[in-house]
Amino acid sequence: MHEIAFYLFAGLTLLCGLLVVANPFSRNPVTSAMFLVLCIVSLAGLFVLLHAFFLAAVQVLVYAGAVMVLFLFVIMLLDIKEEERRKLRPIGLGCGILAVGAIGAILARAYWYYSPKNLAGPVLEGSTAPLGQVLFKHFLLPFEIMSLLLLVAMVGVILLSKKDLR
Amino acid sequence: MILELAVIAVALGILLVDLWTPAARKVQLGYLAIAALFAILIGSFFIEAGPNRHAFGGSYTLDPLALFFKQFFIVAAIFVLLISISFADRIAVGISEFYSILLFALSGMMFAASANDFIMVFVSLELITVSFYILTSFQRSRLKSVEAGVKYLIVGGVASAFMVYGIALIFGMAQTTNFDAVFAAANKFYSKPLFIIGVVLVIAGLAFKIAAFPLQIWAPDVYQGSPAPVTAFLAVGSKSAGFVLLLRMLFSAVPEAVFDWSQVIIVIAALTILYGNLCAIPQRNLKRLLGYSSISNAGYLLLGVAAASAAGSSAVLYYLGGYLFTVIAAFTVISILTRQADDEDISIVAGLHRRSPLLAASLALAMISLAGIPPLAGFFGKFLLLKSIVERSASDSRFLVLIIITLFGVVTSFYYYLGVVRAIYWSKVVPDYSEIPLPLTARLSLYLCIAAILFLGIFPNSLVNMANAAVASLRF
Amino acid sequence: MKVGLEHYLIVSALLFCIGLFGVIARRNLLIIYMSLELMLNAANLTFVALSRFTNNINGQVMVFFIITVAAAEVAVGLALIVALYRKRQTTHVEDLTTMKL
Amino acid sequence: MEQLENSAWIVLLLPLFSAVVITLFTRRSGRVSALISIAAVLGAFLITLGLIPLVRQSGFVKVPPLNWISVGDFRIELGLLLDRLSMLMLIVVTGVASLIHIYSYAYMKGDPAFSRYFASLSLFTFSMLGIVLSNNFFQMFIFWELVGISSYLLIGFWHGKASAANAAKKAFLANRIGDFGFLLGIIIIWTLLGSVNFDHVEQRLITNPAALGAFAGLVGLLIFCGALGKSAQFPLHVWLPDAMEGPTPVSALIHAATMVAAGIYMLCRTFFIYQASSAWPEFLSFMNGITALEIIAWSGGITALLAALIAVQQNDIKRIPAYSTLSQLGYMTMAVGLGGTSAAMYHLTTHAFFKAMLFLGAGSVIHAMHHEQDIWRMGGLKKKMPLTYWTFLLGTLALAGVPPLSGFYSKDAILAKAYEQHTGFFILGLIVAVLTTFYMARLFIIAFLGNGRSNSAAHAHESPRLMTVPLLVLAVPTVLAGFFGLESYLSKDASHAHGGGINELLFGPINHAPFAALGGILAVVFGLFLAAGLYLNANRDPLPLKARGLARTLRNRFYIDEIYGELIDLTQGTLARLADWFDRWIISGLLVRGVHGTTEFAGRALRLAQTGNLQTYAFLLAAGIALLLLLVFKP
Amino acid sequence: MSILTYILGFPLLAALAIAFIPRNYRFLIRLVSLSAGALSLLSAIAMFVHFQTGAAGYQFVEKRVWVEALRISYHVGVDGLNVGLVLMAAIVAFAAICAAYEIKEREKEFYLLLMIMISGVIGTFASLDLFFFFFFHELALIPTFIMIGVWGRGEEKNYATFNITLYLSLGGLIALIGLIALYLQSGANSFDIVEITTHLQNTPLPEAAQKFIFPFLLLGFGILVSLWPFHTWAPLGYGAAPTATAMLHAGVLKKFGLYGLLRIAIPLLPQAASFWLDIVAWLCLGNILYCGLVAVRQKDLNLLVGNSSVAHMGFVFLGIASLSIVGVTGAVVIMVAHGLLAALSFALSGYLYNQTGTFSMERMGGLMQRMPFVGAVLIMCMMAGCGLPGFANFVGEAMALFGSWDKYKLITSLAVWGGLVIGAVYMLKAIRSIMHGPMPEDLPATFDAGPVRKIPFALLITALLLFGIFPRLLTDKIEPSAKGILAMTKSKPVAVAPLK
Repeated sequence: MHEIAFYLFAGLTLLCGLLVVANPFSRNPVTSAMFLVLCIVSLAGLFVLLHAFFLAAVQVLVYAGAVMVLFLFVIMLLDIKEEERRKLRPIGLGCGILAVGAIGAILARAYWYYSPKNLAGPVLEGSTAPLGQVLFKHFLLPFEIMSLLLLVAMVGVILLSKKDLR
Repeated sequence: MILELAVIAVALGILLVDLWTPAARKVQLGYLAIAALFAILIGSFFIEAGPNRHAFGGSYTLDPLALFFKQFFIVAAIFVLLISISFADRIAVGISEFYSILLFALSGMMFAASANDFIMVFVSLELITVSFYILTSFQRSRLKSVEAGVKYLIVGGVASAFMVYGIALIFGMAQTTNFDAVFAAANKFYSKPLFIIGVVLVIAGLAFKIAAFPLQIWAPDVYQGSPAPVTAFLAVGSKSAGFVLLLRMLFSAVPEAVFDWSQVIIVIAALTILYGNLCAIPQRNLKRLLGYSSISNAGYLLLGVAAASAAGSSAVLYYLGGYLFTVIAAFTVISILTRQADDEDISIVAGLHRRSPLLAASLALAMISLAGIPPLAGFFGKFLLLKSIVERSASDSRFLVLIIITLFGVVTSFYYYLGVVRAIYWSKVVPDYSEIPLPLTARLSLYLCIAAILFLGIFPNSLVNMANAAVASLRF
Repeated sequence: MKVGLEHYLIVSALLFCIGLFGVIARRNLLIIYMSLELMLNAANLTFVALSRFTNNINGQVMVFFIITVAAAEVAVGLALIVALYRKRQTTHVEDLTTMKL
Repeated sequence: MEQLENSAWIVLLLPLFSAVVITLFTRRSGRVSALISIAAVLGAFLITLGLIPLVRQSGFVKVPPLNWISVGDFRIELGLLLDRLSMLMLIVVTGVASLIHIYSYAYMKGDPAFSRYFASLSLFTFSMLGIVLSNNFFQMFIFWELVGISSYLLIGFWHGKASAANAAKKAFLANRIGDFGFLLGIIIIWTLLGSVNFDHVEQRLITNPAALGAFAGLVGLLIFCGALGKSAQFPLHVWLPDAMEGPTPVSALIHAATMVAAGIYMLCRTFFIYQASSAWPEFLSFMNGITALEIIAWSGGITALLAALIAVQQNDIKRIPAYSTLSQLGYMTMAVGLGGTSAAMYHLTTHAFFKAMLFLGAGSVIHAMHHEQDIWRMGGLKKKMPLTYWTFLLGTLALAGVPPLSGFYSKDAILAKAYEQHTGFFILGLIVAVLTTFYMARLFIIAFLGNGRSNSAAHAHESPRLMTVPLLVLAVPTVLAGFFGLESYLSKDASHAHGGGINELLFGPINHAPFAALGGILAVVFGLFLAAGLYLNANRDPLPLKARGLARTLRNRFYIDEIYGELIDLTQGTLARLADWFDRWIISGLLVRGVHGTTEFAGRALRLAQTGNLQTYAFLLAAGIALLLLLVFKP
Repeated sequence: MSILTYILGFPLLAALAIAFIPRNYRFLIRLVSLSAGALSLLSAIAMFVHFQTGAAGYQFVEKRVWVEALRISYHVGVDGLNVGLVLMAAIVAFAAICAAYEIKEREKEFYLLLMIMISGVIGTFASLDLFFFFFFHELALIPTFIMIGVWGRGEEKNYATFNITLYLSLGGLIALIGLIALYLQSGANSFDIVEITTHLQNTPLPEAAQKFIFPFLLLGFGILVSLWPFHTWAPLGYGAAPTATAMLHAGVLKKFGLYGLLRIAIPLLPQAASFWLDIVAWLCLGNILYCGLVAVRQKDLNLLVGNSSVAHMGFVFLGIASLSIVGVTGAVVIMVAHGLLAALSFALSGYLYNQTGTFSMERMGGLMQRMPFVGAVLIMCMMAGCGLPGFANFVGEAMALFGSWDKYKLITSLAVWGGLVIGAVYMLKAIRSIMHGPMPEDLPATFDAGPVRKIPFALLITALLLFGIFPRLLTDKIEPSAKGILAMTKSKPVAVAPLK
């Protein structure tokens, strides 16, 4: 059951991820955005499999709910058409694949052979209470910095996107 | 902690006061900020720092290193604010927001100076980075500024993705994110590939901040596009924040004994030096030139890191101290010059010695100090850095190669730094000889910088002692 | 085959690479941005998996922060893209080469 | 006594003092300068005369030296060496110099650089006295060089004239080539023997003749190089004829009487090193069996013959005596090479007097002819300038070696030595004697006898008294020097001295080596008749018609100057061009500019990566990270 | 305070004062500079006179801790080796200030830079601390750069400026690496030369360490002294430099590398030195013969002088390489003598350039008639340059040659040729084409030096003659110090000590 769910969600995540960046049928940003939503939701599924229920919820809420809406909003606002099919540079693409492939190969190989085997196993139950405890005790400072970050982002976004120039 | 809180309070205060300040006087909020920062700076000298002063479960530390950098950042911010005040007329919207975001970035840097936990590293870095995304594109009526912002954003995003990924790996192996705990667990994951990959990815993420290989490529574009005060702050503050994090991570979480990361740093340093110096040779845009120069300086600074010794780290601190004033002086001049001519080509400095001897002397001194020639601060910094790697070279021939590359880089850098000096003092074509009016703030900033460059070059003793004391809490 | 830590990690690695590839290959800033989100999400998956298998909640805290940062970055990024679009009527990176060499 | 010895220092320093005073203070006033200079050299001469008894008594006076440099083993003590040899030379130098100073006062009158002339002349006198009085190799080298520079200054006195400037340069360079050997020789002597003092070196060589080891022969040759340059011996003889571009009194002083004799003097002074073994270092092993002295003798012989031949076809009233000087110096060198140092010194002394007289006579003629030097434009000067005529005649005869003039005795001494040592040299000597008589007679006949061939010859008149008096004074030793048996004065063992009376003095040569004396006299007679037959009443030189090629070759000095020109151009010139080319194109071009260009090119190439396109950036940073990962993790 | 501090302090004070004098007070600026130079010179003469010949150790010492953490101290003092050099530097400095008379625009900057350069130049030779030794040398780098750039002449000025600056900085940096390595390896934990020397006398460096450090020092110093084949910067740079700069640089600053070799590299790293000096001896032929021949071909007076100055450096290298007391003493004498000579040569060529407007010797000629004083000085200068006795150069060169024949027979023989013959060829050529012969018609009106402008020439030529006629003024002082250095080269290292 766990295995089936894993392969389902994992496959879906990867497929959707791929369709975000390299959709052979559509180069429309909206399509990409929709697949990103799908990708994120299936990722949330993986989170659930890993018993990180709170994070799964946050993932769906923040990403699928807020971030993606923002994306779509901007796409609509700017009325961006389908990405023009400009000439692909095969050398550039090849190099890109090579570089990415190298990183991917290194990571995958390292994971496959060197993942820690002597761990406790899938034990952590990601219930919300301990998470909150750690967050507000141990990591209160980063949490507060996050609030600053959001403030800065807010101020910045207003400044950058306000239409009239005072 | 009180220092950061004070800075944040000032930043918030400015945002608030802005509401009741008439538009014409908003620029003067800068003086308020400077006064406040100055008070904080003075206050910082009464704060006691010690190796065991931790907070929040060890994720925040206030050791001498942290305090040193906090003071460093405050000084940098004061100077950047000084430049900003005279730069204000070129910012279309929200000068007070500009100030406050600067201050938020400052607080991020100050948090970074104290970060003792990978989560803190990430969070404080993001605070700095996001602030800079905004600052960089603050002149949004200029396409270049926005373009710089976008580039900074994308490259920064990739960098933080890599860093986060690296942190994840380190976390997985060490089962903790706290530096001290990672260090304590060092034996457990000794030479585990995943851990090593994690560390390399974090180094890469920090390389973005310090503009070093492999994430140096944004620097010239962003330096060119950003408003001059922001570029100055990027060059001084952001880079130093990267270095304090690098030093702290490498020397308190992952000492060299865990794995031989010096190989990585050596390669990064060598490539950074080569890239920065070589690319700068044909460069004619002043700000872009300083962008490349910033890359090469990151390379020199990495020498001190690569040396993996107390001498090396204190050399990094000293060098940054000199670099601060040098870069500020250069950008003060550039920000004034670019106001005069809406052009950043090197030819705008032609005849500067007639138009404004002070500007000419400041820029020339800055360039000479960057080139590392006595009796200026840059020389002593380079001297210390070289000393730290020569120390290693006797037993390790990789450092010998590094020395040779460094020498090559330094000599190459003479070419373009002195090219600026030449442009100032003996250009063939001088477009005009009109005098350049100097705002008082700029004058003040230049005098202070010149004094500091000379002082640090001629009497390095005090800063050396401070730097030595500051690095004492690191583990080598 | 029993699904273990390495499976999750490999999925994350692949997702990360897909994201990275998107950044490299795509020209539209918005899609590049989405690819960046993919990369961050890959990191998230790593954290969650490692957190579960090492019995350490700190990983989840980190994910929490990453999601927040991603949101903030997206906000700023999109604002920038809007500002850019207003100036230049484009979201293509190839058009962003006024500064080079 | 002590003061008397130290007065040698005064002899040496008086001319220097005069030179310095003139240079610093009296540059503006020529008369004062001249008087100072003349007074100084006369003073030196008088003190020298006063010193004679001192040397006569003890034979060898050592003046306490000054410690000039003392570093490790390198101790240079400037000292004065007064013995018979240097005393003789001292008399010659101060004596001739005094006369020439006086002569110059008249000859150079009206020259704008009168003071400079006398300053240079004083400097020269000082340097020459320095050579004479030196007690060690190093000091001698110092004055050797100073003589070189003062001769340079005097030859190039009329430096506005290109030919004079070139001649000065040539003289200095030729001397420098010789000095190269001289200095190297001194260096080797010092390195091997640890001292440069003449007496120390001599002592060391006496106690251990093999002290110089394999370098003995080489050292001898190297030291001889110095003489080669200064005494203008083949192959470094080319500068001397050109040096006649200088004022005539200078030619008389430097290039006839004193400086060119310095080489001979030096060889005699350092003769002890030739008595050591003549071994050669390995790379010169083909020289084994040949002694340095043989080479010296051959060099002298060749010079004597060559110069005499060339003199036969010269038409310049100064160049003929100049080549004659070369030839006579060759004689002396040959004598040294054959071991006859006293003969050489003997000839040197007599030659100094009569050659100076000849030059001064020539100067008088030139002065009278308004600087006309071509003998074919003279003639009939006998009546116009009787004093000059008679003294010139005396000099010619002395040079030719007509008994009982001094030249006969000294030349005979050399011929006798040659006869005793080596028949080849004897025959060579005889041929040169014939030629000497021939060319001098030719000069004399053309210039003084017959009728005037030009306007200036017709209007010539006798020179002023200040010029003729020195001529007359010089005539005295020309006639008498032979009678004093200077040769014996020189030899160190007193037993060799003449015991006999006037008879022995006059006919000594014939008694000792009758064949040599006879041969000498016959050569003179033969030469005289040849010249008289060809040139009496001749208006043009008949020789070029009779032996066209030979004459042209002679007139062109065997093309030696041209050959040297080509040779120098071929060697040093080519090397210099090569070095310059290499410097310009390889070192500063290919290497320096190459490194510079490559760096700049690398920069321009590398920054192409900075395309401004984010896609490129993303790719590059991914590749960079991949590189770093590969560095630490090898899959 | 030591008199040395005064000697190098006066110019620095003058520089400071000039910085505050308004730029149109030209006379005052000149006066301040001249009086600072004169005070320096007088102090230097006083120091030279009061120097106790043969006394052990250093004299006129002053030591102040500067950076305690690194044990860097401001430490000045003289022994026989550098007392002459300091005096020579002060003489040349004063002459250079006089020669700066030719500068007619932006005097303030020029004199300011000149004074900084002078104090750097003097400080270099007075320093007894590795750091300051280097520091003072580099202090002169930027003034040199700007002075050549702004007040320099010739078409290739820009290239020459950068060429010389980059070359010198490269040499300086390489030497710096060597100095740092020496500091680190010596174990004395101090930059103080005296302390390092005493420490290494007791515990010499292991051979491996010496072999590591010496090449850096040799290469760095070699570049700075224009050792063949790293010499091309010198003629080019000096050719473009204004007179005063060329005088100071060619005369004094260039001796930095030689002094460094003698004071530091050779006594402290004797084993490595004995290996490398054989190579240096061969390279010095590159200077003496090769650069001499290059000089022969030059048509530009400044290039000729520049190349000849490079050629002269060969004798110093030869003397040093001989490692004999005579050779080393001779080398130091040449350093002093050549300093004066080079300064004089450049002063003369600068004067001629000012008068004729050209450096091309083909366009000059017969100037002796117009300028007897300058002509006489030029002839004396050229003669000193080809080693005429009476001038200090002869003493030095002769001693270097005497000292080295035993060790390098062929090289010395060739060097004698280079010194006596090749040197004479180009020097005479210069005299011939500038001073002698007929005067070209298109030459502008030229004048002999007036009384004021005679001062630098007279000063330098007097000094040359003084040391040439009374060489013991120098040699007696040098010998004991040179002996000390040579004694150190005989010391043997500890058998096999591992590297730190």
